[in-house]
Amino acid sequence: MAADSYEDVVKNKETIPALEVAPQDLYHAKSFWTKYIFCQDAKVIGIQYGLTAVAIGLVGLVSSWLMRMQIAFPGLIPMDAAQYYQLVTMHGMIMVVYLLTALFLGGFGNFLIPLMVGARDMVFPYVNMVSFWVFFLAVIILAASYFVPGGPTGAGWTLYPPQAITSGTPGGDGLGIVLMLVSLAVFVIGFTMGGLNYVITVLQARTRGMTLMRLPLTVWGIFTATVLALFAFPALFVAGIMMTLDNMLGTSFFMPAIIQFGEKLTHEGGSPILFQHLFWFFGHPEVYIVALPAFGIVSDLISVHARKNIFGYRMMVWAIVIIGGLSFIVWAHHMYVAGMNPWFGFFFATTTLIIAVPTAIKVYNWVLTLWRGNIKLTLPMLFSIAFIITFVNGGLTGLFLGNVAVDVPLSDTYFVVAHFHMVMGIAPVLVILGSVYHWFPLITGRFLNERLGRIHFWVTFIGSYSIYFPMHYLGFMGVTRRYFEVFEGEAFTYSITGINQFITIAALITGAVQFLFIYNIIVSSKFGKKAGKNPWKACSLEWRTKDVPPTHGNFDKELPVVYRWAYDYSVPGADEDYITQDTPPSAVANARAEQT
Amino acid sequence: MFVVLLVLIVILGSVVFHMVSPWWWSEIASNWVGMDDTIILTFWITGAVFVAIGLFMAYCIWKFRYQKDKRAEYEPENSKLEWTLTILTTIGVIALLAPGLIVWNNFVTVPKGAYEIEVVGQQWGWMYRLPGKDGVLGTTSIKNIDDDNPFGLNTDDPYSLDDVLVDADDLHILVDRPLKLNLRALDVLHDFYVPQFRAKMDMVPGTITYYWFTPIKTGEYEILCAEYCGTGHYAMLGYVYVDEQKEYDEWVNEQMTFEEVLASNGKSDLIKIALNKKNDL
Amino acid sequence: MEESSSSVKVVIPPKASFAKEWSSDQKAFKGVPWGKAMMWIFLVSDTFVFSIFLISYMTVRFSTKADWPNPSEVFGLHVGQYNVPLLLIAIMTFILITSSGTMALAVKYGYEKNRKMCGYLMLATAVFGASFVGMQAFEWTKLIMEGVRPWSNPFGAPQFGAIFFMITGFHGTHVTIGVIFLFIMTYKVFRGHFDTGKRGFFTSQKSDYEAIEIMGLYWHFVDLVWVFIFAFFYLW
Amino acid sequence: MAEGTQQHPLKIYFYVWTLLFVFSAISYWVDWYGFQGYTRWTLILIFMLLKAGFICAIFMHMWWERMPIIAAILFPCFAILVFVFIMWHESYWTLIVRKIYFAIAGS
Ligand code: HEA
Ligand code: HEA
Ligand code: CUA
Ligand SMILES: [Cu+2]
Repeated sequence: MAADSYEDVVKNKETIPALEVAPQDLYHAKSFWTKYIFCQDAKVIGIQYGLTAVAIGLVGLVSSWLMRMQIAFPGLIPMDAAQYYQLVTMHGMIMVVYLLTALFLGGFGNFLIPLMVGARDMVFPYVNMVSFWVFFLAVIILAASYFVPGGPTGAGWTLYPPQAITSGTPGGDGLGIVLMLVSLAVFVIGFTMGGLNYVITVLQARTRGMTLMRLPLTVWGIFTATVLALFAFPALFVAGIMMTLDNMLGTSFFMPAIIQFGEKLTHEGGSPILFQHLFWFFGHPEVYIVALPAFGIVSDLISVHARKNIFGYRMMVWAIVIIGGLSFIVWAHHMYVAGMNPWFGFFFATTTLIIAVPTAIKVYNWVLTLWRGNIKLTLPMLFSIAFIITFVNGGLTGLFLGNVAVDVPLSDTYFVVAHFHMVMGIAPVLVILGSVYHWFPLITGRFLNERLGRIHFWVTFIGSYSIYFPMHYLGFMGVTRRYFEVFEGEAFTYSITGINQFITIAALITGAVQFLFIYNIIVSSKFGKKAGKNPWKACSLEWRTKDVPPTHGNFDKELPVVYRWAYDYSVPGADEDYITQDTPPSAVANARAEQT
Repeated sequence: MFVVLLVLIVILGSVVFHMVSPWWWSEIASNWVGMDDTIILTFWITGAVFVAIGLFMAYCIWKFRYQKDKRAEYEPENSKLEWTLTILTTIGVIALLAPGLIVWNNFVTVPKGAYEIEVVGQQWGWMYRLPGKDGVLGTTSIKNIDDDNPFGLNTDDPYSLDDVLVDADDLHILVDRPLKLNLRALDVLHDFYVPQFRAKMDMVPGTITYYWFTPIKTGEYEILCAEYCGTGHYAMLGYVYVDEQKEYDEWVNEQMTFEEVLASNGKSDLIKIALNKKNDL
Repeated sequence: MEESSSSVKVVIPPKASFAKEWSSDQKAFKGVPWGKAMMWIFLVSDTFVFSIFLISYMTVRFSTKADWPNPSEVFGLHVGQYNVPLLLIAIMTFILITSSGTMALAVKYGYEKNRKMCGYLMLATAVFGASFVGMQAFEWTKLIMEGVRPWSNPFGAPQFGAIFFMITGFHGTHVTIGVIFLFIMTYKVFRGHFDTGKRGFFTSQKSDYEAIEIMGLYWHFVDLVWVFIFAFFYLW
Repeated sequence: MAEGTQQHPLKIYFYVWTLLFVFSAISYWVDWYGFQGYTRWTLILIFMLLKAGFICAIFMHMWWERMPIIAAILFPCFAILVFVFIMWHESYWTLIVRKIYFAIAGS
């Protein structure tokens, strides 16, 4: 057919490319139920995901308070070892899977992808809606495990067998572990439905002129993370099934013959290390699943608020893709001291450190975007700066752990805890917070309160940095993680009580200020300052909708046509310091043409 | 320009904290100085990168702060700069990795002269087994474990009879002799970890893992279980005593061999079977 | 909400431009409808599920010291006085391949909007599929009667039973789901939904023969998985 | 009608169909005949891959798809191959250790 019109797309001529994607026939809500509850609008689904994730996330947050209280002031809050381990486990699992994964992919993914690629909705809104409700069910199952006899599982979020399904572990011989596994399986099913939608929407439903290399990095981050998730979650799913069978039917996939408390169990010949491989084949991509969206979003925040194009866009895209690809062949760096075939250490240490190179490129490009920018220190910008610092810090400690010989003394100590909180517990969380400030005007049409926001930022950043930076040094001393109580015996050179108390107090304050943030969200959504259209003067399409906040169907009668990348800030010759993606070249005739 | 100050404080504060922190590793008591050295090297390289990035960022935030009538520079990419940085980073990575891999190679290859001890972990305590006079540990099986045979030794294994069984949380080892630890678990994962020795390895039920080291200082060291193993994980402690030969021998002599254990339980028939096997050899 | 002016065109770039297609706008997979692309990606994800099942099977089988039963004996049948190894499995294999063939033809006639042929072939596929499930049920019953359990079996390594029930069970579930949808699709074909573009009950999307092709992808995938299970579990 | 539909002659389907039957028959015969060792495994693998290849290429029409989608489908499978390779070594390692240290079957 019209082969020349294809050339037009490539050459960025002003002619409007032919429409390849059939107009989407959206389902129109007819009642309260289909409008707000079983809604098929990706934006509403995104908000539903977000609220559910934050709600269960608060359980994780409160768990961390209780844990910290026990570590620093044992006995102040009555708790026994079993309860402590239940808190640790639920804290870890909730934070990683049910909060961050669901918030980034389900929440931000649903809200932003269709808007940013210029689509009316996800490609299969119905499936998308089901996806949320399945996720919701997973959360309910997870929450139910608090109420069964024996309580939730206390197996550690890594759920290593045999310990996870034996009676020496809280919840191990009751329903706790079963509900956890079922909940995860349900989560995977629900996520797959949503994830397929995000992937196909990005690949097959972009608006005219929107090539992959014109996508905002936010979309690239979420998209790649989703692809990772689609290929990594199967490992968790299968491992979960097999562990459930080991537990319920007495099969021996992961269970060798063991004798526990003098009683011989009937299992025979299974391999506990197999589970660890499966778990980390999922687990390592998983940590990038929560990191890549943060990478993408923060790139956009920095670019918008520094009024400068993101530096090295193409490198950024390739870095995301390469990190995603490599993340499937580094998993066993979590198992250096797990008793696997020792020769794997060489292979996995090498791949692990290789992955630092594309990550480094991303860091360089963020700071180089600041270079010669015109930096507005708005709240999203502040959070982005904080992100860079914490991420670099955490990433660099990752290099300690990735280097196999160095991991030997540090593994299973608080150094690891500090590493992953720095790089996962605060860096992406800071991005989430920043992006809420950034996109709140789009979601509600109002700004969040600036004063409260500043307080929130300062306390969160300084607080969380002072929680985790000192924690590394506990790790150097050899303080082991997952200890209900550390007896200060011969092992340590110096008392750790003081530092632990300091950390706990910092954690309490940092956690508490999040409630200020939530208060801010609630109040500002009603009484905040009106924002108007495109208050940050951003280029990307989500700000170019007919109404703000965008309504069902997102755009006006015609979908926008895209003529440039999403980073045309401060283009020489242009009147304004930004040119939106849908501005045709003729409208900004004097401006230098787009480069990429 | 509060933010610039903040960034500076965070960066420099981290460095200062690092220098004055009293929380630091205990003095090393094994041959794994290479691990410490690699950590120090990593500290230098990553520390330099951390400070450099932090300072650069602080400078940018200060220098390029928002001015109404100014425009940012328009520079989509600069491949020369990007490639230079990439190559520098790669060099940095190689500098970290190479020594690390060498140390790891030492760690997984046990030297010829090493003697062996088996460490057994179970919820929530330790047991040890020495190979006895023949220098070989007998084979085991979970199925053999009962009150008379807590280690699950195979009675039809001729090497098992002289194995020395230590059913206690404390272990004595020899100073300056390379030692290979065979690690075995009876129920769930554990991890035999002494901070001063630096080395650690999980013990996995259903298989045997190992590591080796040479203790270089006599003394008393605390054992921590480093792999989560259930409710009692935090209390799974013990002591290692690094001894000179004399004290070590005294300790060994106090312990019972498998043969003695069997005899004291009146299982002389089993001893007979084992001895016959031995004679067959 | 209709796009006002422009009608849908398929912009197909010159064939040899792999990079260009990736870097083009609107669609990375030119000419591939949404549903089909989605099914493909789902199948890749599902490939991971089955691969990991098989990898786990490999790992437990190779690392156990117990003897692995010889599948061609375990799954053998007595026919008269002869012991025929793997007889039922062989029949199941042939049936599944046959159903794959009918499915492929159904897709072909679907393309051609040949309602009758498409419908009959779909029906045949569904019936073959159902008979496969039936034989699997027979097979399970037989093994259970012989004392094979997920936790133990009389022939050797206890994982044999566990792996068998788990993998064939998971595959069987896929087949069963496939059969159900095949019947639904058959009904829709015969009722002419795909010709009139009637809206689906759940999805409220217009029905289209595209659905037959998507169904086909799924069904062939189920057959594909069986090829691997046949080789690795029954023959190895 | 849907975009990107394809028309193929009936012949090719019957041709592949027959081939699949033949390959299955041969794999079955490998077992029947009682080949052992490497011959057996090579034969099984070859016929498995042939069958899988034909199903994918012809029945699932991958042969006629455009390169981007083929790449997107096949590329992730490399991760699986790495995983298989690693677990293969891992399981032999476990087996060797078990054989050395645990004399009685099981564990
Ligand atoms: C968002 C999550 C996230 C991210 C992004 C990372 C990133 C990295 N992680 Fe981390 N990690 C976790 C989450 C994450 N991790 C979690 C949750 C755990 C523990 C799970 C558990 O056990 O419970 C863990 C544990 C963990 C371990 C196992 C420790 C153990 O249990 O013994 C290891 C070991 O290799 C590791 C390594 C790395 C490396 C090398 C990176 C790299 O990707 C980092 C790359 C970044 C940089 C390197 C910084 C930027 C680069 C520069 C500024 C350039 C300068 C660089 C050079 C000179 C080379 N991590
Ligand atoms: C994203 C993941 C994440 C996050 C945010 C956190 C947050 C915190 N974690 Fe968490 N932690 C884990 C993931 C996370 N953790 C994991 C995976 C483990 C391992 C579990 C295991 O061993 O099995 C672990 C274990 C762990 C331990 C080790 C326990 C042990 O080994 O014995 C400790 C101890 O201090 C700890 C403390 C804290 C504290 C004080 C906080 C916080 O309270 C810090 C202060 C708060 C913030 C920085 C802000 C939080 C913001 C939100 C929650 C989002 C709100 C969003 C909106 C309102 C939009 N955590
Ligand atoms: Cu034993 Cu932890
Ligand atoms: Cu990792």
